[in-house]
Amino acid sequence: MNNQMSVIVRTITRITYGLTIVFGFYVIMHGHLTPGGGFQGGAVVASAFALLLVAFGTAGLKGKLNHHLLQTLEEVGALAFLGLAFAGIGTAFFANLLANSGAVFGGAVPAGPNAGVLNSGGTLPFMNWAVGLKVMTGIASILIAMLIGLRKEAAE
Amino acid sequence: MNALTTHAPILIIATPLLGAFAAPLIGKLGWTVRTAFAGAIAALTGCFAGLLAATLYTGGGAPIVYVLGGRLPLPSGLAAPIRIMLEVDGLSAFMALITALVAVVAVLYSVSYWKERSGGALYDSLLFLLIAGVFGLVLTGDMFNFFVFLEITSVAACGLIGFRTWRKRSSEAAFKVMALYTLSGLFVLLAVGLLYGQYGGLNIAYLATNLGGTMVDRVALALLIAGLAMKAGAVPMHMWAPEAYGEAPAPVSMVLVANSQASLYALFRVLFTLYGQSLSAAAVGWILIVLALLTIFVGVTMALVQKDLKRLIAFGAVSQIGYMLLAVGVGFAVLATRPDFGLTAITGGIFHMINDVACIGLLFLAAGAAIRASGSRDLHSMGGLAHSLKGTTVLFAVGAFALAGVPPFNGFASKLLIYESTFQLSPVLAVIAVLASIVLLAVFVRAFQAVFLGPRLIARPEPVPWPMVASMVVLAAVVIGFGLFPGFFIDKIVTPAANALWSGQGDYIRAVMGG
Amino acid sequence: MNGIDTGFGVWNPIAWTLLFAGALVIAWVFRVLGRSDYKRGSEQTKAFLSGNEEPEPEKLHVRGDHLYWGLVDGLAGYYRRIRAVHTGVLSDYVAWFVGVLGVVLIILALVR
Amino acid sequence: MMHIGNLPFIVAMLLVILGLYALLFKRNLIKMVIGVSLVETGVNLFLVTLGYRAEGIAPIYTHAPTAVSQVLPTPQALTLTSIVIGLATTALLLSFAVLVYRHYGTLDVTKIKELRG
Repeated sequence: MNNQMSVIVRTITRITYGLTIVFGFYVIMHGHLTPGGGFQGGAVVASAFALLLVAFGTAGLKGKLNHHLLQTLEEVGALAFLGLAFAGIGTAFFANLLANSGAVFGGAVPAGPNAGVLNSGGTLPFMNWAVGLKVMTGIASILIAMLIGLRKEAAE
Repeated sequence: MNALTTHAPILIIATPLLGAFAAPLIGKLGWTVRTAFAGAIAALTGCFAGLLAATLYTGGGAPIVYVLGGRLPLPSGLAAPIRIMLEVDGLSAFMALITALVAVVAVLYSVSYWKERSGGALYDSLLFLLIAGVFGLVLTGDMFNFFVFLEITSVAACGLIGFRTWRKRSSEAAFKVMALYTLSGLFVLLAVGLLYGQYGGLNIAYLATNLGGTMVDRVALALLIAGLAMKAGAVPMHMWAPEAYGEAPAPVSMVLVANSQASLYALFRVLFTLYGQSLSAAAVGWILIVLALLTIFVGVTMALVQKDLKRLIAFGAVSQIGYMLLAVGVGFAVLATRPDFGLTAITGGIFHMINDVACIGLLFLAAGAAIRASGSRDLHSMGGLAHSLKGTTVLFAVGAFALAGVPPFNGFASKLLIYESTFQLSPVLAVIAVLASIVLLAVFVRAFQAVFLGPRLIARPEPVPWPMVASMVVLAAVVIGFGLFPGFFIDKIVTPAANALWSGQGDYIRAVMGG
Repeated sequence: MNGIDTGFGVWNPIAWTLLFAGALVIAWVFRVLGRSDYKRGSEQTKAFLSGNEEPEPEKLHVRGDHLYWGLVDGLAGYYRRIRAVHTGVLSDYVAWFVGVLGVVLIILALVR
Repeated sequence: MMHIGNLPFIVAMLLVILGLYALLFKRNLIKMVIGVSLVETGVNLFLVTLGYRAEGIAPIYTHAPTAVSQVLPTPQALTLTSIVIGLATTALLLSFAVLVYRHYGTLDVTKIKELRG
């Protein structure tokens, strides 16, 4: 059974899915400055996977994403988030370890309206990345699992 | 106060969460490593819970507040506490002890419960997620996180109920339970939203200082009562409970009972700490009492006619929830006048929580062992298992007698407190409670006779592996220990918990709000 | 310390357990003093069923669903109704839930 | 005269009631899942409406106009969390619906009642 969609859908997908992924990464990256964050960005990235799945069917993802890789990455994201929360336990669980420390994201946050200082936020950007990783892989594996399940139904 | 003690409240939640996230990765290293890891996580969680309880009980029962990502006191200039907080008082610590007991026993039992050794990592993951959720439910100090943990337990619990996807009935039970859990969770969230809209805060202590018994508060209370009583399994909203307990794997059934009790805990917390006397307590108390009587009565009578062993025990579990609801309902009904028997009733109800989880847990585990050994769960086709499973037989009998309130087991001790105190409010309540206990004894005599006595109907039952026996022995030790020394345990752990409900509202609020 | 004093009654499990144990010991003594001409596995242990042959033990076993049939039969009306309530249909469960919510809501709104 | 600002609350309650209607009277499991989702959407709308303050702006400092008061972001945070949880529950419900269909061969809720009595 050919479960790919029409050439129009496939072409549009080829053009847009990369953009969608980049936009998702942007949303994750700027999570501590603008609306969005790990979950939203991760969901956007996962929607690119959904687009691929819809346009090309499960065959379109063969070799690109496999279930074990997704699951492992999801666990890594979750553990990273928990690890960052544990890292602050010198003060309290979830304490922001890096805030105002001057390291990569440790820049001081200016008070009041500003143009957006990316290297601020302390551990928050890292947490956003951890959550983003977990969400994008988690939703992708849900989509793949369900689509495979439904295809199996249809084939029977 | 050392660092471990300070951080104990969050470590109790974070450790099983770590277990849940790491289990699938660790699982790739093989069965031995996976099992050792699960055991270590469970043992560590148990230690933290014990540490927390010890700190609290030796510290005079003053609530412990843990602020995530910061410290008390509140930043100046804020009217409401906005940080996420855990607040542990006598009752929370007591519930944490129950959950820790259940967690350790469930993990130990699960080691050899599964006959096939693959796929167990996901099971471990969900089990730890459920345990973390239950711990969160009983330790959290703010309403929204309460909802979050409620949903975590829902998702994990339903994942476990439907874990055996190849079984027809598991999927059915999981779908129904999930739909109902989600709905109850959403009603709780609606109530939380109402309270937030009214008072601009989510912290329980902060809300408790502000609640005034307006119509919005009443609507929120109704939503909370219905949602939480549903999740606790009160009749007539109990229909999911026999399905959930009955279709889940045996150790999960036990954790689900603890989960229901956590919902019950939340209901008590909402009533006594959040609302207290800001509304007519007698009416709410009587709502609980009516629900409780229905639960006790319908639970035992339905258990009498079940043909499926686990479903029978599940209806027994439903009826026991009624006893706790009855006792604490009586306590709440007389909160304004504060006669002596109110505190006695609450003490009995809370003492019955740990007794119930030990007895019901023991019964579920023994039934799980019997079902695993015989390959059947139909009372009609089982029989004569006592010939080959001697240990399990004795343990099942202990659990059954204890649950039915036969002296000298622990169920009798707590039920005596409930009978005597509810009798003071209305003799009818005590009479129904006693009668239901007698019927419950009959129910378990029937189950015992059908499964264990008689000639060998099951040709060659499988032997029960030692970790399963050991976990049941732990519960049996609790059952007998609490039965023989009830005074000691009531004094040490139950009284602080009961006092936290009966007269602890002020302390609970002061711990966060100061003053 | 050991027992419970509810204020209305007292329960001391250790004392009662000792009492039970004592009763069991006395019962055991009586059993030991029993008849010495009793032989296991002989005619004496056979059940006497009005002179009929004793059936196979598998047929004698009272199975789970046969126990208490009299009680259940006596309460047939109650059980017919209460089992009909447990329909197993999710919509009904939701209906009960929403119904209880409505009742609680009305009570709380009316009672001051 | 009702204030226009109350409209979102009414819509939220309507959504909840519609969801309950679907749960009570629809027989298809997928439609019941949609019902649960509707209830959830209603509650989320209610929460996010709570966060609205007249003349307030979103609590974001990046390129924010000066001298305007910002709203407290708690309701938004609640809504987001609730949406995340809703995603998990909906996915789980749909997975179980797939499993139920595989075992029972039907999605009619009145036919899926092996566990009763």
